[in-house]
Amino acid sequence: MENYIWLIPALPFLGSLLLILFGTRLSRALVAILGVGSVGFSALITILLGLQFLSEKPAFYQQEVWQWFSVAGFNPSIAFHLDALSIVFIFVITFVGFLIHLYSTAYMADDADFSRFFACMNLFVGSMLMLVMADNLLLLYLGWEGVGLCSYLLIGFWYKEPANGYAARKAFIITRVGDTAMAIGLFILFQTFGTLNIQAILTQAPEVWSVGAQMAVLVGLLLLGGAVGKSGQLPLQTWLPDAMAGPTPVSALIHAATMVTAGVYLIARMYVIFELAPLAQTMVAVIGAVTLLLAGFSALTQYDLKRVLAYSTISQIGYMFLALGVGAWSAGIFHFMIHAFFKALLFLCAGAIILALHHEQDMRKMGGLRKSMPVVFWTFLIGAASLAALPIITSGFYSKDQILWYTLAGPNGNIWLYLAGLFGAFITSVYTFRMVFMTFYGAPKTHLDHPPGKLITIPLVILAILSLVGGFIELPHNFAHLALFSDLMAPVLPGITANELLAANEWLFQVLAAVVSLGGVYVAYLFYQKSPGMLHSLERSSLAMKLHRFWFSGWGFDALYDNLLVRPYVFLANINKRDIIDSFYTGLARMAEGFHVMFSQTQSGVLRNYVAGIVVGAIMILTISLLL
Amino acid sequence: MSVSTMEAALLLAGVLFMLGLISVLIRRNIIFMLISVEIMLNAAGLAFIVAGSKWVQPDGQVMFIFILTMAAAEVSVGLALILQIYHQLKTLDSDAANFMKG
Amino acid sequence: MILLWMIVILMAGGLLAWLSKKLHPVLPRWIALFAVSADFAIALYLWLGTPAASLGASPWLMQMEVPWVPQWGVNFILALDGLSLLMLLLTFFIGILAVLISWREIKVKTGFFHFNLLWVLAGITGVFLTMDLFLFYFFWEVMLIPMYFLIGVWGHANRNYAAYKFFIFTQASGLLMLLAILGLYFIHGSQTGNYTFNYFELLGTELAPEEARFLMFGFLAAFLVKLPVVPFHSWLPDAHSEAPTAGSVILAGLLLKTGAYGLLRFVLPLFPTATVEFAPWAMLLGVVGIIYGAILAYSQTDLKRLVAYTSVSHMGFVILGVFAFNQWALQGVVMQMIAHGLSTGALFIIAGFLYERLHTRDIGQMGGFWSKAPKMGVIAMVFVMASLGLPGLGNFIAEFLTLVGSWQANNWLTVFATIGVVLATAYSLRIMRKVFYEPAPSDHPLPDLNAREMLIAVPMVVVILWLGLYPQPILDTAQPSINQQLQAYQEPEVEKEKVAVVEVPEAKLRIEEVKK
Amino acid sequence: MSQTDFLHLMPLLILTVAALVNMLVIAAWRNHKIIYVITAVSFVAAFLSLFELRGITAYAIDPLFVIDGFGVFYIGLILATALLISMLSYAYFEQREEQKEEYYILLILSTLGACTLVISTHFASLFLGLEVLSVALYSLISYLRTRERSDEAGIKYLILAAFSSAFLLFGMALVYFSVGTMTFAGIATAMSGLQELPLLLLTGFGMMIIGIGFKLSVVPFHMWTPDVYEGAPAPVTAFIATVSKAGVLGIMIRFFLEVDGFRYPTLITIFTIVAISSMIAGNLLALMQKNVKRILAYSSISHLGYLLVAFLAGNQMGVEAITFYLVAYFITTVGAFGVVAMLSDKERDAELLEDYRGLLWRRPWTATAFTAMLLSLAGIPLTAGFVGKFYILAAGVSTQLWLLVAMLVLNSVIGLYYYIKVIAVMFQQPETEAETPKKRLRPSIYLASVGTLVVLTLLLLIVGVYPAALVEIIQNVFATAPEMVAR
Repeated sequence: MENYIWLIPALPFLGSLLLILFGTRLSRALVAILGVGSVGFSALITILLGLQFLSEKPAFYQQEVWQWFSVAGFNPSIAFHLDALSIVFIFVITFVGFLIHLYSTAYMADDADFSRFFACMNLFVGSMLMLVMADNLLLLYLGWEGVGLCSYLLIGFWYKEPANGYAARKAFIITRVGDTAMAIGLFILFQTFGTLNIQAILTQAPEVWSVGAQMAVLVGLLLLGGAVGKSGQLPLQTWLPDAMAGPTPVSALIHAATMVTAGVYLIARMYVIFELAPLAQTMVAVIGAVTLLLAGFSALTQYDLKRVLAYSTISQIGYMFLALGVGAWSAGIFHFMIHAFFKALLFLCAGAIILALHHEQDMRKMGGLRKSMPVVFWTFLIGAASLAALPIITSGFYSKDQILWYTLAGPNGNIWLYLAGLFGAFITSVYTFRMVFMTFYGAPKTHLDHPPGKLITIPLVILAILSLVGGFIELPHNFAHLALFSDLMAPVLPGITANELLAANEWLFQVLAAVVSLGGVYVAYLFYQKSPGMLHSLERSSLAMKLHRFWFSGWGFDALYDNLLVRPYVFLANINKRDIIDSFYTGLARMAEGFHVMFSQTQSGVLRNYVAGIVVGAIMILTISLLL
Repeated sequence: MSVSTMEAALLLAGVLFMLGLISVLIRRNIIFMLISVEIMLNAAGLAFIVAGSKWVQPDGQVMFIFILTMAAAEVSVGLALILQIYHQLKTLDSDAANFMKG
Repeated sequence: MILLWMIVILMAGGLLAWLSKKLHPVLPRWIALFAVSADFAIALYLWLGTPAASLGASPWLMQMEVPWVPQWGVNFILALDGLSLLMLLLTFFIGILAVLISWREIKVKTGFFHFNLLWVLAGITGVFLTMDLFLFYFFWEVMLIPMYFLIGVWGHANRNYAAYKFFIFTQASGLLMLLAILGLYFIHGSQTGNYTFNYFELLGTELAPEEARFLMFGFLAAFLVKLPVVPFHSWLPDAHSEAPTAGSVILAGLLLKTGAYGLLRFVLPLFPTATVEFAPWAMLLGVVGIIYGAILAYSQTDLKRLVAYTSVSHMGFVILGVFAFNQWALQGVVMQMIAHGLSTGALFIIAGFLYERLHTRDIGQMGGFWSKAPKMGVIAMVFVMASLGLPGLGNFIAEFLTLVGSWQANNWLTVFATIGVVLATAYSLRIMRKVFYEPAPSDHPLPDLNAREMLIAVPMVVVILWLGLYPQPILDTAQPSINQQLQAYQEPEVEKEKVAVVEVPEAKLRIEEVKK
Repeated sequence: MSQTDFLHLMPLLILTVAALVNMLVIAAWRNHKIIYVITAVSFVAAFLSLFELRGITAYAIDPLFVIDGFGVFYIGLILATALLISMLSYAYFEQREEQKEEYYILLILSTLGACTLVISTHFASLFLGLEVLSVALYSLISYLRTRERSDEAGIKYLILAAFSSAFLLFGMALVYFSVGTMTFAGIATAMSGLQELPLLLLTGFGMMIIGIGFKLSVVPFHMWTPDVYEGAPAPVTAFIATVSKAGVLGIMIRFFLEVDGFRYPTLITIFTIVAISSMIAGNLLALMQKNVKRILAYSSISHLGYLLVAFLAGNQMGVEAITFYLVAYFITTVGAFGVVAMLSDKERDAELLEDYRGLLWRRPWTATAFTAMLLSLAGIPLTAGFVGKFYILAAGVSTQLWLLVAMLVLNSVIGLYYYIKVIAVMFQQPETEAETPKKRLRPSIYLASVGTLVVLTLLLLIVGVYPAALVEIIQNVFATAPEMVAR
């Protein structure tokens, strides 16, 4: 089986290649088959491989396809390294990806650029797989940039609309900023270890660097820079909300389930570096915490369904960062998986709604959809519950609870981080159910046509089930102790032990978390369902308005960057359009012409002046010959 | 003759030369310019004679003869040209002949 | 001998093309195409015929030497090593494309056009092959005049100005190089009593630091202007934007490379000490170029001008890498030369296609072409991505290697260079947006690429992908010559003996073969 | 004079005879063609007679002449040039109504003057040669009497030339006065004695330089050049630009090397200043010039500046460089003016840039030839001009004349501009489809001119691509001129 590893990324690539070459000439059905099939097959292979992995329990599978290049000891190859971590990612990518592709066949059914869409989607899946399967950082970087490109292509999919193009460019450029940091990190790594092979680095790093070594910290921070860029964390998060300009399946796949978690993967992958660089790791945690709060607040204020989800994505990834930051590695990955399920679910539901309301995304214009589209309602509700981490029944609870728990009780746990996480959880459930109530309850505001078909609902159901039960593979030990996932991760990522005296009364904190999330739901119910009047009275207060505007604009980061970087750059570029340096040379030319005019005055054509000229020359020469 | 008189004679030639030179500079009438150039040439001739007599050689006078002949030839061509110029410009003012400049 | 043939074929082809115009209007095109293809075949044969392994200690594949002006010690020396071979492959590949592009674009004086085209190529071939400094300068100039005509006769509206500028800049710098060459010649002559322009012998010259510095600047002048490096770049945008497509392609794809080649071949090995002390400044220039070019590119509205400035930016990497003095950087530089040649060339070709259809180069007039010309869109996308250094395409390998190398030499400058990549993203995406995405102010009919144009574009895409995914053959070919250039920086003494003593007898030996 | 003397002076004698014969024939019966043929034949004969003197070591005809390799080479150069010019003249004068025949007599005479110059070793012969050359030139310049520009040029040249030769003569007189001999060798010996030059002698040299400088049209004695070039008939212009300068330059080199002028910083300084200012002034004056003949005039000024660089190098390489450069420059200049002459019509010479607009489209081959000439003037490879410039640069670098060399480079860059400007004009596509060329004489007339142009272009390329042969010849020449190899 492990000889077919290369097929996993190869199939989507092949699919997209075929679609690029012949897409325009193929029938939609064929395009759909190619697009969905390629991903489907790699999902299949992944599952088989995963089963084999579970049964054999090897440390990892390794396959080199070919040597990429080799210069003076720098020889990265196109090679894949599969261990538990990457398998989880591959599974999520291919499987969720497959579902989303399936969904898209219906969602994009009447789009002119059907084939282009699937070409890009496949390309994306392929690059994402490259990213998580790469055995060296350069190949990882290839996937890393590849997904960047695809998100650019897909966000700007409806390119006729300038706003979309803007969002697309924004996404690409901002992530590129992060990538630059990462690239520099790679340079340092290469300089230090003479290779970019991940395993080699992980093994050598502890020997070369002591804990807290300056270089290690530097590298850690640089890698973090890359991660932050891709995962839409502070301070490079601004692109993600705009990224919703793309078709909804794209948002689901790229900006919820997979790509944005690349940062999480990178950090988890290079965990050794971060353990050697406590400062960097703390930074991860802090960034996570701060981001999840900021994003949460922004989510509270949004009206665009997808933007709410986008901000919630940011904040959920914040949780993952938090987990990684406090060293709860497997918890972070676990949350990634669960989040992938329910966030994809939520987006797809949103997509269904938007489609039904012919591309209406404003929640204020929605409402009362509970009756009209029950499937979507229930699935969405499940997703929401999981996102809000409603206790016991949802897997979101287990994953998030784990994070919160280790944030407090982990070796480098910290009360403030914990409180941030807790408060974040509260906000999360508030905005989640705000969303639910605004969309599905109350009076219908927009007439909907063509309710979702099978191709749409099936993925929803599957994802709904996953986001309910997916969490049951990892249950707190004081509660039907079950640790399949962390056991799976154990060989790859270091485990974590809770501080004893807290561990005694862990249940207390679980209850607390449960209460908080339920409380959030209640608040949402209060404001958006029971007595909206309170909300309005609140909104009228000037402070609230200001805050609202501030949060609505995502804490004004966009404006900040615009005025700080973009505008000055464009201004600089435009004033120098004619290239100042050129004028220097033209100046020289003018000077020469000036001299010409001057000299040609002497050629007056008058004989006596010529004679005079000679006389002057004579005097000159004679004086020289007499004086010298 | 003593050297000092040689110097004096040479000085005379020099003065003559300068006179010619200046009058070429200030005269506008082409004929006069031609004449002044001749003066300069004769000054040079005189200088040759002086030099020749200084070294008691005939060469100086030989050169003078050369100069005279050459001057004659030059003047003849020159006058011919001046005629042409006069035909065309109806004047002998050398400053008028400045079609070509720049 | 086969080396000589490569040049002769081009020159003869050129003359033939010129005269054949009388017989039949299309004949010149075919003759030109045939001549270049023939050379390409030869180069390819040489490449495939010599597995990289076979280039062992001595990088020289073959050499020929015949006296030319014995009185001055000028010999007609042609020598081929991996580096030159790669450059030749690039030259002829792009040459073929250039002929194909002009098929419809050039309508007047086709005979004379192809004459110039082929002679430019001949000059470039000579530059890449010759190992005699006089001859080098000779070819260096020979490639300029036809280029001047290409710009000045078949160029766009403002062609005269551009042509002057190009010619005067390159000439001025070239003359400085000539002075340096002469200086080297006399210094070496007075040392050894053997007055010669032979590269291999001049390599051995000991120079006082002062002399070395001045001579190096002489050479640098020519190469930096040609590259171009920022304060001396201002000829390039005009020349590129006013030249006919074929001209721009050759300018961007080949002429700039001669500068880089010169740096590698002459400046590095001839003046080891001087270059080392100059290196930081050179790298600084490179970084300035990268960023300055990117900024200018961002603000341009003339498509070809925009692309021109992008090559200013990309050439910054070349000088950055050259003066890092290590394998990674130099390999990166070689890759950059090739990859940039292709990607920028391709962008110019696309600009040409658009110009043929719309008769404007102003991107303000364009837009929304994705829907009208998807093929063109895809191809443009590939090369735009290449120019912003997307992994998987040739330029990425080039830039990454260069940066890895330059990082070893100088951290901060490398950081700034890397930032330049972000700016590259900005201007590259601007191309896509203006030309293919945002709707156009006015609606033009825009036929998609036809068969001939696909025939031009597709190979380039294939090659750039190949370079990105499996560049090893290139790297292997370049390796020995790069070691050669670098020896001065590892153990100077050995290098001198090696080149001056070992290489030359071998050269003689080769000639014996040639004679037989 | 012994018979061997006659043998050695054969070329000059042939010319003299030719001039007389022409006169008689004209007296008998005017016919352009016959005169033309006689002239051509006599030039060829004179040239061939030089082969008798090949590889000769200095043969002195005391005190006036010495016939050595150097002299022979220069005479050869002059004769060849004169021949080519006469070739070009035929068509040019054929279409004009003036009496054409005397032109050839004058041509021969001034050539004779130039030849006399380069072999003379005595002030007398120097003066004689110079004046024979000039007096003939006066009338050549103003040969087309009906054009007032021609007369204006003539009178200007006459006055100024006479003026400058007065300086020359006075200078000679002073030198003679202070050293007591007029033979170069004598002067040399006299001077080698004294370390510091006496004032009179220096003044004398200074004035001689003025006289020579005028003929060479170097700054500040250059002002006549553009006007005379413009006014004179194109072939005559070619003659002034080449033959007369070759003669003067030849005698200058001879004299200077003989007396070893390079020992005296004063003279070096003067020449350096003159060289630099000629280069700069010449190029800047030509920069925006609209009249091709004037452009060529100014460019000739700067080219003389280049030559002086090599001259100042003062070693054998320098002299070789000068000689080589002269050959290249003559080929080029004659070619250029040949083209001008070809394109000229009855009324006026084709001298305005406008006359050349779109030439490539009207007369591709002429345009190509002219382009080649201009490129050679600009010193671009594949042409003789490049090798010449290279040679001069080499000479300059070999003696570390960095200032001069730098100036040379700078100026050849400036120079590029106006040469290219002419080319650019020729290559401009005419907006209106090429108007029908003006009525011309029957093609057979142009046979000579076309042939000459072809020959010149080929020469240009051959010398440019394979200079070895010419270099060899020149080096041999100086091998047989002992006193030159002194340094």
